[in-house]
Amino acid sequence: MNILILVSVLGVISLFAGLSESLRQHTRTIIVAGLIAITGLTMFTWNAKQFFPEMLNFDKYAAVFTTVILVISTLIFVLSKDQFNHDEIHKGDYYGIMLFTVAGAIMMVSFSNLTMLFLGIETLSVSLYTLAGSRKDLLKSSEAAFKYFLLGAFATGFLLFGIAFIYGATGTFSVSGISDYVHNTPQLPAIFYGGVILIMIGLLFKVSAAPFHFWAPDVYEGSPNIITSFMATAVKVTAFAAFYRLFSGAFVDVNEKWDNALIIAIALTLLIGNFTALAQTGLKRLLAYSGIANAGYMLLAVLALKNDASNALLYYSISYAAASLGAFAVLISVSDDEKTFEISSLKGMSKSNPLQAVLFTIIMLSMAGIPPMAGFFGKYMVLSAAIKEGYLAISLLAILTSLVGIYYYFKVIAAVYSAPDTEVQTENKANIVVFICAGISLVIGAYPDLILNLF
Amino acid sequence: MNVALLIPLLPLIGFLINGLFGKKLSKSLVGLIGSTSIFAAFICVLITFANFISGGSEVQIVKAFDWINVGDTNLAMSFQIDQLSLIMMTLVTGVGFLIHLYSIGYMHDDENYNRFFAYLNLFVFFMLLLVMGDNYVVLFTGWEGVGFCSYLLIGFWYKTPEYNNAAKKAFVMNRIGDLGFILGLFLMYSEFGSLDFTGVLSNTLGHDKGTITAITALLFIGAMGKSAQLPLFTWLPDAMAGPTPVSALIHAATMVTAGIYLIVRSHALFDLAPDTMNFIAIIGAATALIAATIAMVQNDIKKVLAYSTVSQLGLIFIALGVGAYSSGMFHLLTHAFFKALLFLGAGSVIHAMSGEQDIRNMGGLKKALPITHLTFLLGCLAIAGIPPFSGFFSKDEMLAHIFNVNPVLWGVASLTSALTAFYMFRMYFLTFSNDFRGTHEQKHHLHESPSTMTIPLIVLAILAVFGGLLGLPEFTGIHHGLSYFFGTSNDLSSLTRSFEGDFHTTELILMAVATAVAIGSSLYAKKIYFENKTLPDEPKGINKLFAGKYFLDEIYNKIIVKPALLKGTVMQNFMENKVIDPAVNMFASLSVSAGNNIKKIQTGNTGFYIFGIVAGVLLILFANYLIWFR
Amino acid sequence: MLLYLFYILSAITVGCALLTIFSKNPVYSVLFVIATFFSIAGHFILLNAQFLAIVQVIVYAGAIMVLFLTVLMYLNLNKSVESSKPLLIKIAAMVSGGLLFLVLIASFKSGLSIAPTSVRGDAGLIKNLGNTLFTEYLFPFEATAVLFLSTMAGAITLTRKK
Amino acid sequence: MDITTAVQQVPLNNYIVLSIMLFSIGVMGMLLRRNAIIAFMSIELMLNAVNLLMVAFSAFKGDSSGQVFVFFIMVVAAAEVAIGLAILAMVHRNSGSVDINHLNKLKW
Repeated sequence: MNILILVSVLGVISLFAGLSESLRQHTRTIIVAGLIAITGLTMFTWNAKQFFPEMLNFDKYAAVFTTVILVISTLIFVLSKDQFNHDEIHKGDYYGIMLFTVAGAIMMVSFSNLTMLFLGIETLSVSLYTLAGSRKDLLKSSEAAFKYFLLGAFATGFLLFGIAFIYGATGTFSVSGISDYVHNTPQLPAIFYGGVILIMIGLLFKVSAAPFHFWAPDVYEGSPNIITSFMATAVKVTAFAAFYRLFSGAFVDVNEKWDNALIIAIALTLLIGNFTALAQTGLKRLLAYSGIANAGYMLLAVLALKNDASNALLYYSISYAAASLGAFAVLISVSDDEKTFEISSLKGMSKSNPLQAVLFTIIMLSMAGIPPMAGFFGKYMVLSAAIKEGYLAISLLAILTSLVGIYYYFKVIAAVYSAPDTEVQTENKANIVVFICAGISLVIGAYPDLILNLF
Repeated sequence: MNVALLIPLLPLIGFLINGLFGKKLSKSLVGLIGSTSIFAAFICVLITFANFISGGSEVQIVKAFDWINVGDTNLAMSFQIDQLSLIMMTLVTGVGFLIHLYSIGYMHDDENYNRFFAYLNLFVFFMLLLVMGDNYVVLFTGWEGVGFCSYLLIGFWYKTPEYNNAAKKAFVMNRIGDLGFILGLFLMYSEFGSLDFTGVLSNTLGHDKGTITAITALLFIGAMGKSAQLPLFTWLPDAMAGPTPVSALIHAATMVTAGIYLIVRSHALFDLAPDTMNFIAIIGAATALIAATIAMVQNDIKKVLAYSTVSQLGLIFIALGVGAYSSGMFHLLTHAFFKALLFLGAGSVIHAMSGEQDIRNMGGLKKALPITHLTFLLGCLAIAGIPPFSGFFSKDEMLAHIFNVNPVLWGVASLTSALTAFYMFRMYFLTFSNDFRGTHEQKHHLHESPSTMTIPLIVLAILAVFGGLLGLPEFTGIHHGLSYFFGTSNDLSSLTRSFEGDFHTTELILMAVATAVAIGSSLYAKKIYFENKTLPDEPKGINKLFAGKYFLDEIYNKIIVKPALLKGTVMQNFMENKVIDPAVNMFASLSVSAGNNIKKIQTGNTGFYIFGIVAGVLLILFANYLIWFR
Repeated sequence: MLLYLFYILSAITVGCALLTIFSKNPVYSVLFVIATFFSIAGHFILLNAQFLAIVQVIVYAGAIMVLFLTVLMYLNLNKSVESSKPLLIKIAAMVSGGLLFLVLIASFKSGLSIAPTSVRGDAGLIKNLGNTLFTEYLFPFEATAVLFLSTMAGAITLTRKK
Repeated sequence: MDITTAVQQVPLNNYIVLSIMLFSIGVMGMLLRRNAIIAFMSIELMLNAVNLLMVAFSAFKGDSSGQVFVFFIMVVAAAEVAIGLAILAMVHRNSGSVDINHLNKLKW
């Protein structure tokens, strides 16, 4: 709760700092420093006094995911140097809106009432609609914002319709109230189940699971690189944390009523995400589809939530976010927002920038799930959680499609190590973010307990 | 700190130094760091070995750190030091060091010298993880790691697209194998609740037989991919696109034996699954024979050796299939010696010939490359199974065991041995004897390789000659070194199968037959390629083989050589080019075309997306409606 | 008597909603949607939710739809320039909408027969509503500030020309 | 006639059916029309269906939190429309059209 206020205040500060030209240059530094301080505060004060526990319950789960989101956001702010130079006057506004997105994300991971879930989702989404369109001079950015908005608002309708039915059945919006109702009612009415399914549809849209994934590739590709990296990492992790929190908090006891629907979605997500990624030539779009595919694996953790798969979800989220953010950091370092960056343009990176090539390889290996990188254990844990719960067929499909996944990640690695078309100058530099992300992928792969013992 | 922990650490350090700072270091320093790290690891292995023996040969588990420790999932990064892993560690570091040493000379002119050594060190690190791990996850980590390094090293000279295709093929085929392996592991986990060697292999009682068969079959599919067995073998010959030391280290001596190691390590499971064992023996026999026939019609010096490797691995798999694990391990060792020797010798030849690999353009290299020639000859004698060289002992031990179980398989294996002797000497004579057939410049350029390259050849030659002493046959009265060594362990003593009753006479007869066949084949090869100077590129080459005047030649020709040559051509054309490669390519292209089709639903048209979402909602609601209100 | 009122209002609601989506001219659509919102406000009064009925008129019919109209005029979209979709797609759209209706009704069919447990008609009175909003729901009420701030900044940045 | 009986005169089922109908009309509008403004209005129809359902449940449960939620939905709808129309204006400036099918540069 304090964290939420601090992040929002930081956003307001950023809005005002953007007004003055001299302060504008330092806004980013102020924000990074502020976010680091807030992250530290999160870690030390997570069990402080709660003010509205029936609205926001800042428990351990919330604290851990808030920390993850704050760390990712900090890294993205580090990365965002020179990213809003096209619209100098509104720099402060964009930073501020990004911070409001983070505030929405914090609401989503710590809610204990559907009202806060809804407001969190909307704060996050409405801010993202703006950010997706922040390259006003580029048609593709406008197109991305437009598609995101139209489809996002449409999906919100389904989410709300579901919430209305849940309310009609239970008479409450509180997660624990719904849980109590489920416990105490022998014969749940059909409107309850229908409500669960509709809520699930709304959330599946937010996590970009098929068949509600259509917005993701287009929005990811059209948005400015820095915003895409934000959507692919922090926002995706948030959406999953919220999904898991709601379903494990309220609907865990009726999971046999909704797991079939989820299995359909996971199967479609895995197939569409992985196979379409195979056919991509643009790096950003490949990462978008890989994000969809990864959503499929993360949904396995939601599927297995009966046996507390929050560990697996957290681990997967961190490993995926690190790898994805690292990949986007590399993308940002080699391309701008205007042109589509082809995978073949990576050729010769091992010559022109060997250091970055190596780090990028580590990141891609982690994405592909090659041990001992973090990605392998992420997949291992969600799969073993799902298998333990008896979801064998879908786990088998996940293993099969992950092999397809390895193919396209290796395509990227192969491009990195191919001979350049022209002679290039060698330089050894990599963004600090690439370093950190590759480091995380390696370290938590070699020592997963760092993450796993958090809960 | 336990010395054993240093063993994988040292190559890793070498990799880090060469990988991070290699650009700034001089070439000699890079080579020195790369080789020294492996040599130091080798010394550590020897120390561990000595400690192990003096410590009463007790299995040690050396834990580096806890990997995952959550709830009931416990995984440690820990190493198992026992007879089996020690042998593999000695092999990996010992042969690995020699090949590193060799690479200093061989790769000297390459601009990516440091990258090469970094990859090679990384490979050794992962290979050590593979053989040292005390659970299947560490093993799998090494397994994937060596695969990745192999992929990098095959495509090392990445400028030619063909090389990248080879790397891609190796990649796809290994994925198919890995799929089997992963599925096997998950099945194992759900059956045993553990992936530790002790947790799985000591609790084999009371499990469903079908499940065990399924697990072992899946593990064997993994082994098929890594150890290049039918039908997943075609990547190995293509992998010869990489530098020769890589072929020697990865594709002959160490990585391709990982599948064998996996099966020997899991023998407690495989013993319970006779169906899988039969399957392994049959696949091994088919691979051995087919690869040997294909090797007979190859003209690329490295391709001959590659198919020979596939064929020898097939022989080992037959032995594993009949339960003769320790004989398989014995042959794995001797094979590593002489095949590494042959590859390095071939590398020396290629080096001298300025990159030429076609044996039809060689000949008469005896004088120009005396050391290479001599060591290569010893290698040929060893692989052909001519006494008293190492290959003779290991191969005959396997053959005896195979005969004891199934004479038909023995027939196949013996035929393979005969063919082996033939094609090896064909290659030998075409390369080293008669007159030089290359261009004038090549002739002018011929030279013996530098000492960093010849010393490893000599050391390996010594090993190839005397390696057989590790396992002299039973009737000599001398303890079989390897069996005795395995016998000192409770878990591994069952690796050794002893013969029932009095088998010595049979064994002697078999030995005599095998020796006669090997010598006969070698002499026949000599006759054709040395005395008659037949060249394989002549269009009617096969017909010219009939020039032999003697009756025995005629029979030999009609029964063995001609059908084998024909079969080799047919096999290569049919199996490789028409069946296996297209099938593998089909997997890849089918997936890509599936992707190309699926991506069309992403039309870019928002109206269509809304339709898609509504269809999804209808699908999910409808599915649920059917489920609830049935 | 109230039941008849409900049916009349429902007919207006559904009719105006249909006219909204079928009108060729966007301006007519806006007018019909305003009529729909008014009829929904009528439903609210039937349910004794006077406060929401007022807010519905003020926010939806007053603010939101005026915004729509402004943008329509500003972008000069008041003519029916929209090229119509192919007939097949139109049919598909109708069928999908109809199917959705049927599937939703079918899904909630058994829920429809459940009688309400405790009816207390005064839930919508301003007194009760205010009590809930400013005690239990105070925090979300404050949290909407973040949403609005973000929206305001976003709308200004997006529409402002360089 | 007190308020409670007055509210009860219309069965809850009627509201549920009406609400589903309105929601489906909103979805149908999204599917039918290519004009983005009308698509936005369809979304508003869907949200109003939710509002109606929520208020009906709230009245029949005698619980005012449902109506507070409707209040939040209205707040959010206003915010969404503001952003949506801003995006629409931007798209119109960049492409000169508000036809949702004209924007298909990003695909595959």
